[in-house]
Amino acid sequence: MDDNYILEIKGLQTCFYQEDKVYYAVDDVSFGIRRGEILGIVGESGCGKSVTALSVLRLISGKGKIKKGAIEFDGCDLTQIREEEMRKMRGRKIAMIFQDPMISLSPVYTVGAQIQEAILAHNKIPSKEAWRKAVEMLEKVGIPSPESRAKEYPHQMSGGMRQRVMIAMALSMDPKLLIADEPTTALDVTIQAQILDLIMQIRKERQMSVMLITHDLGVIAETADRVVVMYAGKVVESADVRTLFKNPSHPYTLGLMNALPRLDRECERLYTIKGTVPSPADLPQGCRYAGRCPLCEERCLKEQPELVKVGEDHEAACFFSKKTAELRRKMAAGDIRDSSGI
Amino acid sequence: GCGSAGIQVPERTLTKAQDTGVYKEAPDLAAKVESGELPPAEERLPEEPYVEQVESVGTYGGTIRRVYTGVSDWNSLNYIGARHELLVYVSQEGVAQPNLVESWEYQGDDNTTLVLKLHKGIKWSDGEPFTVDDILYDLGVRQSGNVPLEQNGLGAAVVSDGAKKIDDYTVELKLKEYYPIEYAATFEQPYAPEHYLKQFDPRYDDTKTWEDLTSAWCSYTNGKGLEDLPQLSPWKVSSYTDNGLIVAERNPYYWKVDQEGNQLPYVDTIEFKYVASTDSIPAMVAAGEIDFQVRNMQFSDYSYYKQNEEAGGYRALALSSSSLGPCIRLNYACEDLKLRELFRDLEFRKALSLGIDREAISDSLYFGLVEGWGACPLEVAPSYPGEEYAKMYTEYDPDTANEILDGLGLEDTNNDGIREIDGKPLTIVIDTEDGYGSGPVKGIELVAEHWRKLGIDAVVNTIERSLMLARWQDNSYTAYAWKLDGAVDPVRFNYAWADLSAPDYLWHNVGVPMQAWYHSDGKEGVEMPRFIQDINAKCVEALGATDDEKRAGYGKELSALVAENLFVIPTTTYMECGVVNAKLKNVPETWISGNEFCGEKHIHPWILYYEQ
Amino acid sequence: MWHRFKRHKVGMAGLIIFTVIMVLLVFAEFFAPYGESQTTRYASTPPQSIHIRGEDGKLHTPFVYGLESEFNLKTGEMTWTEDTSKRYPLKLFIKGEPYRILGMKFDLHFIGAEGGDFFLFGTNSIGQDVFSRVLYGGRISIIIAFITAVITLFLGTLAGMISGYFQGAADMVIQRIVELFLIIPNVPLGLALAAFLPADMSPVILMLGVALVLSVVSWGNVARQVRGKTLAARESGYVRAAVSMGASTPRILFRHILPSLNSHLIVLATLTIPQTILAESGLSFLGFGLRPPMTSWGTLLKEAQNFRVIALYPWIMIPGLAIMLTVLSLNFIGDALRDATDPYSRGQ
Amino acid sequence: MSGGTALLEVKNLKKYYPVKSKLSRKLLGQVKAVDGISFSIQPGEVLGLVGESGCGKSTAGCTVLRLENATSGEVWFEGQEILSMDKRMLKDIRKNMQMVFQDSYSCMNPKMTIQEIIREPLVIYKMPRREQNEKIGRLLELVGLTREQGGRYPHELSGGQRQRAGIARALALEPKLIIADEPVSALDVSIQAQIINLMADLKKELGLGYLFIAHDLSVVKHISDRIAVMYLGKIVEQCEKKELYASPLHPYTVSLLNAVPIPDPEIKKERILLEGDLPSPIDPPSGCRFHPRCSGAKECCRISEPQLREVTPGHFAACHFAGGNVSETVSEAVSEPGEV
Amino acid sequence: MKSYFVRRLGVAVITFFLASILIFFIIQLPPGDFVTYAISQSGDSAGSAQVAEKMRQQYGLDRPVYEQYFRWIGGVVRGDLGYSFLYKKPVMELIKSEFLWTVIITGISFVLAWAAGMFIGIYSALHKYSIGDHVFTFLGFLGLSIPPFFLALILIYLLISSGYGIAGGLFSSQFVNAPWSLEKVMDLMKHIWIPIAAISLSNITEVMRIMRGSMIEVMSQPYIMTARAKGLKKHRVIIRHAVRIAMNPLISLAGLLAPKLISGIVVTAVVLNLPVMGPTFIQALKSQDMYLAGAYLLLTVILLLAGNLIADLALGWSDPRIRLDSK
Ligand SMILES: Nc1ncnc2c1ncn2[C@@H]1O[C@H](COP(=O)(O)OP(=O)(O)OP(=O)(O)O)[C@@H](O)[C@H]1O
Ligand SMILES: Nc1ncnc2c1ncn2[C@@H]1O[C@H](COP(=O)(O)OP(=O)(O)OP(=O)(O)O)[C@@H](O)[C@H]1O
Ligand SMILES: [Mg+2]
Ligand SMILES: [Mg+2]
Ligand code: NI
Repeated sequence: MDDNYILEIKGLQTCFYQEDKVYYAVDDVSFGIRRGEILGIVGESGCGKSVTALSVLRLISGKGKIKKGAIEFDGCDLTQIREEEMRKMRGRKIAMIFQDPMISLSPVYTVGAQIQEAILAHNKIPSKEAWRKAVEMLEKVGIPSPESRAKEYPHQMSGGMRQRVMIAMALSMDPKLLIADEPTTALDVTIQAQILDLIMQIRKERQMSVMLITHDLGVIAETADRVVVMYAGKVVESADVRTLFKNPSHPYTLGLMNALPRLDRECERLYTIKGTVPSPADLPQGCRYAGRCPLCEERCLKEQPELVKVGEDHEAACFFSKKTAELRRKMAAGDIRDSSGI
Repeated sequence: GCGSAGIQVPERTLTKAQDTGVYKEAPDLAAKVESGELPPAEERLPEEPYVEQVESVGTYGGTIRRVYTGVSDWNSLNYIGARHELLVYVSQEGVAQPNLVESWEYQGDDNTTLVLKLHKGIKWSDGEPFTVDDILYDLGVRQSGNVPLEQNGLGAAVVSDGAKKIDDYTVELKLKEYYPIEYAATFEQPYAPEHYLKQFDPRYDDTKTWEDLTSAWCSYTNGKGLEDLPQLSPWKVSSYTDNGLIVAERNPYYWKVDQEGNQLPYVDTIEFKYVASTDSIPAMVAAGEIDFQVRNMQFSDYSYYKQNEEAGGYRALALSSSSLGPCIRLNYACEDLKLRELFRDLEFRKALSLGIDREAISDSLYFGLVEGWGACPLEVAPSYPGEEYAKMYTEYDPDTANEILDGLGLEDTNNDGIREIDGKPLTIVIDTEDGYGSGPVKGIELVAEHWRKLGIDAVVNTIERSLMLARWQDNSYTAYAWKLDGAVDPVRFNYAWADLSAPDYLWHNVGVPMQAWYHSDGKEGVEMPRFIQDINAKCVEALGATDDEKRAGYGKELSALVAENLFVIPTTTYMECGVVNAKLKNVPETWISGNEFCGEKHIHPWILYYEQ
Repeated sequence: MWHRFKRHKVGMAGLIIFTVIMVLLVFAEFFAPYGESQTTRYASTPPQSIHIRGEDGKLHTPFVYGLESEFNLKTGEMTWTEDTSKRYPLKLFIKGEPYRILGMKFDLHFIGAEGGDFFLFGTNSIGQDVFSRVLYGGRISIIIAFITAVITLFLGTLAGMISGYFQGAADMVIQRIVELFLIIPNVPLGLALAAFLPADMSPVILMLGVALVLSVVSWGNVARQVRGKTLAARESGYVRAAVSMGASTPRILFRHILPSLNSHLIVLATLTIPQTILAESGLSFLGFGLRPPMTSWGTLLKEAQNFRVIALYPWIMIPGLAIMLTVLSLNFIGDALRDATDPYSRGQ
Repeated sequence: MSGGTALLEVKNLKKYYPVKSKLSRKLLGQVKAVDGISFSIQPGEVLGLVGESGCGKSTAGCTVLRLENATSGEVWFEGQEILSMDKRMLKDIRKNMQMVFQDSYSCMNPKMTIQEIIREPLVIYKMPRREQNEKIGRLLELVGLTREQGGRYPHELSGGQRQRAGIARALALEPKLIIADEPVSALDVSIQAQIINLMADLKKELGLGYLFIAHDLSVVKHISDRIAVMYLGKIVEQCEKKELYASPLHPYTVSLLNAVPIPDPEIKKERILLEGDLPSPIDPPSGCRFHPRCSGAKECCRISEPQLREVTPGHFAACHFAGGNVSETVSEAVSEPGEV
Repeated sequence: MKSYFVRRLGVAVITFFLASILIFFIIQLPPGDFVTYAISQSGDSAGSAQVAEKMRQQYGLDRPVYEQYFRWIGGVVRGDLGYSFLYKKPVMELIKSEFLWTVIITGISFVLAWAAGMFIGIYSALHKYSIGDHVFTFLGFLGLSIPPFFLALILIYLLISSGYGIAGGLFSSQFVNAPWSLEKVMDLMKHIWIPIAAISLSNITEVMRIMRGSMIEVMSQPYIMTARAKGLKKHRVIIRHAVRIAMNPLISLAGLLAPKLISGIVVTAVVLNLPVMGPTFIQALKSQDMYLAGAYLLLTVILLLAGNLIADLALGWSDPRIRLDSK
């Protein structure tokens, strides 16, 4: 194992059972996170980003199960260890910030108490001290007058503040890896900017690795070092952030990038990707993006493309990754309005 | 002895002691005598105590455990002998026998002067002597109307201010009309401990009110006051908790001894456990928690009791009753004139009676142990008029019944299975209570079902007893079912067998309008049917007879009139069941039970004892 | 909706059981071998066993033996022996006790023993066939329970919705009324009614009356719960959306808020029904309620609730089983119905 | 602003929510969710309304539609005053003024299919049954949904599809004005693009007027003609779209523009982060409401409240320093994105 | 908070008075009065109308109804619940010890039922659709169709036929009036578990079902995930985070439990012969002992009102969102 990586996911398959059907929300996903790196994971809603994150923490609930694959964290395979050991891992080594800060905090305990609880779960220190530390953490994430705020309940705080509490909680355990699952999706732009700034700052301070999940390429561009693009349970492209934006090799990545309204550019109409993500219950046989892809050919409908290296630290799962560049140029010229254009 | 349906009934008469020897007493009393708390037995007992001839002389000790159903169940105390002692007893034949009153004599042409002579030397449970002052005090207060006491029995029959005290043990009472002494042998107690009650009497102590006196006297309830109220009974309540345990302990001054001079009673204490519902009795019996009980038991449980005799260590009793099974009393003054007319028609009543399958009732509810019986006294009774009356209209003959009904023009015109009267369905609502007055409700349901087979829409209306009374009072009832008390002495129980009661006497047979008619000589109310007038007339005659022989004769005629006119629609004889601890001795095999003989008191509970 | 319901296996089982019960009850006259309160000479007989092998060792069509009873004075036991000398074959569609439907007289019964008696569930203390009474009683119980459930749910839902939707003064007034109704003690109310209502009321009116009384004391509870739910639904986006389109208040109440209550109402309905069946027996215990010849599961169960029945005549408790079966099947139907009407569970 | 010819004209609209403690019912204060805003929309025009979460955008939208009762102010729709109108007339107005709700999920009855949901307004306005079906078909097509999707329940659609259904519902009555409350904020970029395009198309085809509410200036940009920026219940800036992006006058607008992430890692811009959260609308800061978070705040900002004034023709702003004397930091920040 | 309490109390007082009128009216509805009852009970040869009149006078039953009401409620306000005609003593004195026993028995039963119900509910929710869950659901519905007193009866029957020898009640008779001692306590223990078992068994179902539903809902909430992600121990997640919130609907239910403290045991008490208020109440109603019946009903009303008030306060305490929600 590469010592550079704090987390390596290899061939992860996570499935859900529904009645008598099985479907794979995450299907053969592999990627790694280096120490001190911010890895961005992007993809449309429902493509398996959260499930991947939850798989790492072994928190798949309900009728879900990790079917296959290894998740190696700091040298040990998380899929193999006992639940009790896993429990000790959670929070202490790998902390997670959940998608929806409005409902991810227990409504009946003060935020201070919730952070304190997290600290006490992993440290044998007096509860007074844990409280002090909780207040300290709140201060660190930029909550004004943390002493009194710590005694407030989540519903008394704004969304941005709650998200900061979540971050404070995650950081209070001093984890090596922070998984931030769409930490800003529910927030408005100004607060989003604050939160992202906070994460970057802390990453710098603590040399922490971050897995940043989002569907907003803008966020990725501003914060991530490396990017993994997921589509319908699969990784379709992964690259260094600059490479990705400069030279996207999968038409889906390209689509996402173009669909984003941009302040800095003028255009009449926004580019759209036609159709929707296929339901994980009935996935197409070939390339999962085939139905929406402007480059789709016969082969795509039959065969599943593998993730192949297309450049330095750059992989893509497309038979026509070369053609993508051409497509990109066309789009930039404004010839193509949506993915059905070719 | 005399018997009915093969049941042996023991005779228990009291004779005065022949010679006064040394009395023996219970060990606890002896200890108290020793310590000076109590005077010796000779001083406590009368000079000539009553001697009870017992089958086997008993030993002292033990507790009889019973149940009672709450404050209104005061007869539970009375029936076992923890309250009330009777002036006189009646034998199975209804003949008066001395008890507190040693002898009595009627004087005057119309027998309206009664001279009572008390047994000398009887003491209250606190040691004070029992004298005629206690009778006079009771009658005085009762008639003053200041204390809500029952105004019936002797208390009502006596002319106020007409009493004359002759000496401490003799009193002369002036009666409004002839009042046979044996009538005093039921529940009432026309005497009270004057020496004790005086302290609550506003006439003696002006800090007291009549309410104080009432609560100390507690005539209607057996409340806490019973702990202090002196009694003449074999046991006396010593501790009382509402809806809890009542404990009655031996009365050290009880004035009866056995043939060997042992002061009675043998058993130390009686315990009454409160049950909120009689439904819980079977469990208690099976658990061996009841030693002797007939009151409040349901005959339908007999089979269960019998089968668990061994496990519970008791003997199950099936006792003939001095009452007849529930009879249906039609409202002859029914507000519905059509029904009234119909009810007054003997033919209709015949049809109703013939339509009841009495054997089915007996088989279903009494394991075949009772028999169909007309509105007629039991065979044991002096006024039994003979088999033909006992069996009159009691055979099941639905064909004849239907014929009669058809003949009366009651036809099912709209073919719905119910006969119509004047275009309306012929409906008879039978009020019953789910208690003891109406007998088992199931019995009435059977009757109703049998009548429905005749095309009569009989509805059983099971309600609270007080609601029945309310419906009776405002004459809104059609019919009601009630057991027929007094199957041994119908003359004494004339409120059930005839109807001479004034309208202000509540809860009597024929209803307010006809009572009003009778007592206003026809000026008010509703006219009584001819046959009730006849029955009443016969009853008046019977009541006037001082001679036993004559009285029995009148009684027979009265009974015959009731039976042939179907004054009430009769069903069957009646049975009660009970349990008695297998170790309790001096309990007869069986006896006639019932209100007429004050329930369990009839077998003299004070002679019962536990086998060592 | 139906095809989704069909997929719910337990729900379907419930529906089938319930339908069978309903058919039996609706045509009680036909299925019951005896009349509603018809008495026979056989009191407290245990359920009769059905034989196919006779004394002679040969196989026959199913038949029963005649019964002979004997009361043993010594042991107090009532023993029923089969009189094996006579066989009474069981027949379908047999002539028996006549009954009337809509004024017409019939005498055909579903099942019976030819020439003898047939007590599938035994008889009660006055010789009535328990099986027949379970059928007749069930019909009345179910009618009362359904009327009560309908009135309770209707009143409760209406009051609750109005209260929750309009809030303010209407809410205040309705809630106080509801509180008072919640306070109404049904025991004394039953006693009072027992005294006031004419004893010879027609069965139909009596049944309605019982249902009404039971509803009066239970609608308040429903109103409370519905109000709470309405308060929440009122604030929901889709109600707002409807308002923005200019929908009228009744439309909002019935088209939008009501459907959002229905899974809760289904639960309430499945709970109301057993409660009503049992409460009805409580009323008749107080003297207000059904009187013989009418019977109901409640009153039948009431008869069973004593010691001697448990000890000696356990078959009298069979109506309890009938209640249980009905309640369980209704509950399963309710579960399935809830799933079927719940759009979220579609396609799963 | 022009008078009678405007499609919608809002004058000094205020909406205060009383805040009562739940237990004691004591009035704790008032949330001044909308505190005196004025704007107008011409037929076929799109007014973008942007601002931070909680600044009162939705409230403004709802109050205009009288889904909330305004505290004071006037709303004129085609020359008729709405706020004082009686209920029956309101129904006719509502026909012409529809809303697309912020949360497409919760504003659809989960127990109704999409078709039924779209049918709802047609039933309310008593369109014959046959026409209804026809119309629904056309509407579904218009917003790019299939008939089959029309038969599904809301939760069975993707967020984008649901939002389209919401638009279809709003269009059903052929309104003249649509108030779209953050129709895309909760959506994925790919779907977001679809919706924005759709709405732009409809505007062109049907000549609709929009009040387009959002918190993201980059989104509003693609559809609006004019943009109004709200902060804490007040409009702080309002002007033509181009003008706003080119030369924002209010520091809040500047920071809002700045906060939008740019999907290009090559551009590493200097962020001017707004400090702290939106202050409480119960107890707004004195003077300029933005001053506690404004890097260029001066003493005067704390004391006096700036009025919305026409700084350059057609460009309104409520800042003491707007126009001639914009502070340096502000102008620097503004120039940044423009370079690209 | 304080003013809310005062307001609620005010409303409760008004409700209480309205309820008292209603109660009085309903108790008075049946024809006749206590005197009718007394006479109907005094055997076949009853008292005369004159006695009845006298009794009515003494009890004040001859006054107009409204006057009787005001006398009664006036007394109630001063803490005097009136006088029991039947028991001839102040109602207060009569129900004191019964009230205590009622609260003890039903109280313990409810606590047990709730503990068990919650436990089973939690188990069922965590093991949804497992065999255990199905079994408990089935048993729960059985429990719903068997009234508690029937359960008590069957229990007693089983005990007696197995020779346990206890037929109900709280004490063997030798201990009923005995002063407290170790033996008496032991004797009490031998008896008291029977009603407690019967009452709690039949009360488990509701709690169990509600708890199950609520738990299932809560367990899928994101904050549970958060708690787990913190690395908390499983039982801590369940108890502190899930149960704490899942209990909420039970709190409002508990408010309605207060009046059930009295009414939940009536028929069971009759069957089991318990010295609690229920049987006395039934008796009072039947005998039209109106002040006694009235006192019982008033007590129920007070418990209902108090229960609801406490439940609302508890709800506020348990869910801080309710306390300060400004909406
Ligand atoms: N507990 C679950 N049970 C069943 N299916 C699930 C569960 N959790 C997730 N899924 C399914 O797995 C797939 C991937 O979901 P996931 O939450 O990972 O998406 P996502 O990429 O995080 O999307 P979003 O951007 O909306 O958060 C979806 O189709 C979802 O329906
Ligand atoms: N019913 C209400 N009662 C009290 N305050 C309210 C109510 N509705 C909204 N508010 C408050 O009014 C302010 C404005 O809310 P509004 O929903 O209009 O904001 P918004 O700009 O639409 O925000 P978002 O972008 O989050 O939708 C907020 O502070 C909010 O808390
Ligand atoms: Mg996700
Ligand atoms: Mg909003
Ligand atoms: Ni004799």
